[in-house]
Amino acid sequence: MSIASKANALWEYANPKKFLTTTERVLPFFWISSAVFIVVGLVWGFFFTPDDYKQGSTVKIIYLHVPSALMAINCWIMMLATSLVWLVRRHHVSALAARAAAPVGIVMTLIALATGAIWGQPMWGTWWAWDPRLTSFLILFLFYLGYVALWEAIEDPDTAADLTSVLCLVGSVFAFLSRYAVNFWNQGLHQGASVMRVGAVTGTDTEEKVSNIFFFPLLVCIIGFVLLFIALVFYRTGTEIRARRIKALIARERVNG
Amino acid sequence: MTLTVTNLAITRGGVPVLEGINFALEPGKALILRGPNGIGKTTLLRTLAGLQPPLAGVIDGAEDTVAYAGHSDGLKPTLTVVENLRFWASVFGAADIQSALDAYGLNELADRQAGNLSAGQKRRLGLSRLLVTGRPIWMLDEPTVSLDRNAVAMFADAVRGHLGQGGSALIATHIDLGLDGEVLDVGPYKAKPKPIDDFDGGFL
Amino acid sequence: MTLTVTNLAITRGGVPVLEGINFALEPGKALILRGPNGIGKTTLLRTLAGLQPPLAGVIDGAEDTVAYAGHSDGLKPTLTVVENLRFWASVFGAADIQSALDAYGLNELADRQAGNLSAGQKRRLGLSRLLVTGRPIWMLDEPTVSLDRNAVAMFADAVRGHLGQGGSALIATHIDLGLDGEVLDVGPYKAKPKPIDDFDGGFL
Amino acid sequence: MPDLGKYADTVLSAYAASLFLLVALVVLSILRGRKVRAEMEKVEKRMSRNG
Amino acid sequence: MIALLKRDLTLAFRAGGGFGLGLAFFLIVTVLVPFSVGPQSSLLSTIAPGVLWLGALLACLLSLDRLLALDWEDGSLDLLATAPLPLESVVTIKALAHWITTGLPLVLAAPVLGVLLNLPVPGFFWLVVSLALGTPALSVIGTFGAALTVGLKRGGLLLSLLVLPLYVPTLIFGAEVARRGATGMETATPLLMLAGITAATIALLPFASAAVLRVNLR
Amino acid sequence: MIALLKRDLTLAFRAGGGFGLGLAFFLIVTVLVPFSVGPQSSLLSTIAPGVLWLGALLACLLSLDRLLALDWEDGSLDLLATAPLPLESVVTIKALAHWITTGLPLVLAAPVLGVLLNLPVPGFFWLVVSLALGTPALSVIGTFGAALTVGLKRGGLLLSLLVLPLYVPTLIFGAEVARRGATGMETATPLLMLAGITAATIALLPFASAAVLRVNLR
Ligand code: HEM
Ligand SMILES: Nc1ncnc2c1ncn2[C@@H]1O[C@H](COP(=O)(O)OP(=O)(O)OP(=O)(O)O)[C@@H](O)[C@H]1O
Ligand SMILES: Nc1ncnc2c1ncn2[C@@H]1O[C@H](COP(=O)(O)OP(=O)(O)OP(=O)(O)O)[C@@H](O)[C@H]1O
Ligand SMILES: [Mg+2]
Ligand SMILES: [Mg+2]
Repeated sequence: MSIASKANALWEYANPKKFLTTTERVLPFFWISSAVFIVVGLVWGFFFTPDDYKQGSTVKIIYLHVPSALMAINCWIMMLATSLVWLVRRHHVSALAARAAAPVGIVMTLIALATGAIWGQPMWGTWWAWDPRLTSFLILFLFYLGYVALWEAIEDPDTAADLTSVLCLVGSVFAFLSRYAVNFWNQGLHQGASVMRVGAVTGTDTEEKVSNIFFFPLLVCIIGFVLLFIALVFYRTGTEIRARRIKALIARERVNG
Repeated sequence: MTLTVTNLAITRGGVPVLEGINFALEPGKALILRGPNGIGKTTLLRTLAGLQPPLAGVIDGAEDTVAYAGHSDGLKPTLTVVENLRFWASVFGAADIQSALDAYGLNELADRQAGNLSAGQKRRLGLSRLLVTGRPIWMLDEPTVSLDRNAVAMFADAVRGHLGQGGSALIATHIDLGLDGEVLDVGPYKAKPKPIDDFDGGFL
Repeated sequence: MTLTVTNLAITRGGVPVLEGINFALEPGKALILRGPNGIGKTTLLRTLAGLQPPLAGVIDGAEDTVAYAGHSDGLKPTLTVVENLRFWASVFGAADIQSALDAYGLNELADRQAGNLSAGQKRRLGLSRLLVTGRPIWMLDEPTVSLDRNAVAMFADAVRGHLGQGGSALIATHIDLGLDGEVLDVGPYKAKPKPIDDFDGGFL
Repeated sequence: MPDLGKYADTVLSAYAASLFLLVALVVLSILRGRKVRAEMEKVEKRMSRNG
Repeated sequence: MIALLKRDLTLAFRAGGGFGLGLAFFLIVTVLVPFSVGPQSSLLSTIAPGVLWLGALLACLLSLDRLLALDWEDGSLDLLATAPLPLESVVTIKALAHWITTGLPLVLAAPVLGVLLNLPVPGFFWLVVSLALGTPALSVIGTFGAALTVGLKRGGLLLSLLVLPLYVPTLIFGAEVARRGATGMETATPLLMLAGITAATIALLPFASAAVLRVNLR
Repeated sequence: MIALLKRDLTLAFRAGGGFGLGLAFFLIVTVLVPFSVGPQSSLLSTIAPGVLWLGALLACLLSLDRLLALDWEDGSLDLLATAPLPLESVVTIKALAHWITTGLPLVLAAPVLGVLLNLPVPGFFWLVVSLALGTPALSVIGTFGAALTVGLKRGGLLLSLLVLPLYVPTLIFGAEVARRGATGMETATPLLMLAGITAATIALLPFASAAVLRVNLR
């Protein structure tokens, strides 16, 4: 198969019917594997990892906090990509996928904020601080809210898809700018770095080396969250496709009558 | 400037309303659109004016040649009659508004604020805007709403004058305007439903 | 309920527009108001409906008996046809909206949002509201704007039914509705300017 | 059950809040999915009956 | 009357999540404060009660311009004025619907936003109490302002200009209650004043609003 | 194009003193701050630059919902879209008119209000500079929001929700310039960023606004 025809084969899935049948087939796999990974990761992390000498048992929160924070950002990136696809190729499924993903993103953002806030209470002595990472998450939350509110407010589905896609695009640029601005405005309390330096973060390893004890269950949780996200988005996109079809069918019935 | 419409299909709110429309509107001619309430006359005019994309078909000759007048007049209540008209004149690059004022008997209202006009007076002002656009194709959606007999006659005169200068007009109306022109009843073009197992087309 | 108007003078925006109007509207009768654009028909109807005070004269029998329908319909675009109608029904204490829906052929539009109706469909909904008010005197300002022939006939039927039940109607219009009723041309009642040395009156 | 020490409340409430949100998201998604699917079938049936 | 209330609430719901939006504005104003004054938590916790009250007031204010304007534009107000419903009850219902869709959610959300601004712990209770007591007055006063400006194009800013001075007493006492509560001082006096203002506006202002509205309908 | 600008300015003047109102709102917000946070002058002068920026932003925001809505309601936008004027220039002119009637007066009035809030002396210059540089961005971003929500009933609050997060970077850098200026720190970096944001939004956002408006008109 040539590259071009491969790409065309990919676009096939933008056909609503094909999308529905395909996802129907793969969904059970995603549901089950995501449940397995999340349960294994959380149980491993919760029951079978030691406390951190400095943070005590609170380090266990990391298994929820980091995966949800990652997914909150990735979800927006996915919405940006599907919005672009809609604007360029006008595949209905991709617009509906963006719509279906947004509430998932909101929940992920909320989980990251909630676990962070609960964690912050013992660690920093406050529920909330205007730290750049935290602040930019709050802004991301606002973008999600506005995006969903715009979808809800517009009745014509294609108009809504167009407008929300442009909002997603413009919003991404501004979210990025905000991230920079916030960094400039306040150097905060939150651990920087990447997942690869959990050890440094948890304080077990000031040399900033990987602390495998915490890292492997965390990795399992992250994989679980990714799988769950895919399952949810596939499932919810199917729902949106059907809702869209109901609307069209009813409208058509009206034209007949 | 001949407006040619070939096999046009239009949608409103995502629902196909009319399809298979074909006609040509030649300079000097008027075409009267008729059809029951809700058939899609307004939608057709908006599509032809370029305000919404067609679902299928080709519209030829409508680029930058159309002056559209819809259900609302686009008047600013705090501007006077002359100010309202002069604004549109300068947007369309016309210099003279006097003949437009004359055509609709607006001279004595010239310095009144548009918000203080009666319904029919507003409508007259709205219609006079067409005369300053300099556009050859007029697309009018129920232009004579609220007009008294006298004003309907002014309107008919204005349209005749426009046709006489080689312009053309497409007018959706339910009443008799005293204009002679071909009549297009859009009733027969009502969109037929797609088969329901057409899943992808089912989005439209 | 007879509506009696004696020596009525009315103003619009502080300017007297009509004066010396006298008429009586008896149950079962319709009175058609005619007159050129801007003469003051809308103003007269609003005054009679109690929306603005008269300059002089007496209006008798209009208290809580009038259902008014003006240029705009008072529809909420996000409510469905039925919800819009049911709201007005419950404000006026009426229980039944089905007959109103039937009278204007709105049954198949019942669950559509009012904002998605065409101009004529909206108007039909606006007029159907009159049927749920239970008020004996209807005051209608150009009720048939945007209606097609079929809908104008529905309207005429509704008015006839209302008159048949002892109601009455005062209708300002420029077109022929096919109703028989007395015609009142308000043209002759145009307010004459006051002598300019009448300083106090000059404020009006 | 591991000994969570003085931070038991913190850790448990973080888990409770997160799991609640996750479960709520999944459950609501599935409920709505079921409803919409049923409705679509209803409408399709009705339409194929009425032509 | 119930019909009107029901309709207004339905409309608020339909209009893209009615309830949520006043709230969202409140949230956003609160979030913007640290961006503008800086992130130091001690400074934030000093100004927190005042900022939250100001934010609630602005969220109320922003939703006022459509309180009557939509009904005016589409002719519903004309029709309501000729309906068998005194205008006094119309404006009261409108104010009530506004409070339910705006004031009430603000009261419920205020504690969460308090966290963002480091509101001292004892302040939470008093903030909620003062908002619960004060926001009805904001809605009633706002309805009066909306009735005053209903016929005007671009009434939005004029409305704010007219209403804001009328909001001053409510704001002063409301913020005072929250501030004293946050610093552990006694709150009886301002609380009493706040309650008095609310009771008086609810009892009297609807008459003024109805009178003004009647004039505007001419 | 000039004709449109002239018309919009005339309309703003006629609508009950267009210029004055954004200003008045700014004034009132500033005046309400001491009522809500308390009158200590040291506290006020700390938060003064931030509060003035926030007030300016809210004054801008409050006037956005009518920026395009009036033209949409009365059908002018339909007519403008079919006129020989690209929609890109229409939205640019609209933004410019909005800035002239709202942003510019705020820039001029800010020093006066600075006095009310005990703004430290070196702050005045930087406040004015930052507002002059920042408010055009606010108008342009606001026009984008207005274009997004123009067809929606009760778009007002949704508009705020959409626009406020977009205002964050401008607010942060603007307030930072004013704050640093007031405390005598160097202001070059945030000033440069602010200028960059303004330039970029003016250059790019009108295309997005026009695209979105076109979608809304159909
Ligand atoms: C509401 C408050 C908080 C929010 C919104 C928040 C947000 C985030 C975000 C966005 C990440 C980035 C994930 C990534 O890209 O890798 C993250 C990672 C992390 N957070 Fe938080 N956080 C919060 C509070 C806290 C607190 C209080 C702690 C612990 C003291 C904490 C510990 C961590 C750790 C250890 C990571 C992983 C860092 C890494 O990637 O190496 N967070 N958080
Ligand atoms: N937003 C919308 N969504 C769905 N359907 C709509 C929408 N707007 C209008 N319609 C429907 O589209 C059809 C065409 O409307 P249109 O306004 O073009 O009719 P019209 O021929 O101009 O009627 P009238 O003579 O009453 O003005 C109508 O049946 C109307 O109910
Ligand atoms: N606010 C106002 N200030 C001053 N004059 C006004 C105002 N509003 C309307 N007028 C004038 O009052 C007169 C009466 O207006 P009215 O709307 O009653 O006329 P009408 O008979 O209903 O006309 P139409 O048939 O056009 O609807 C008109 O000449 C109008 O220009
Ligand atoms: Mg029409
Ligand atoms: Mg009239």
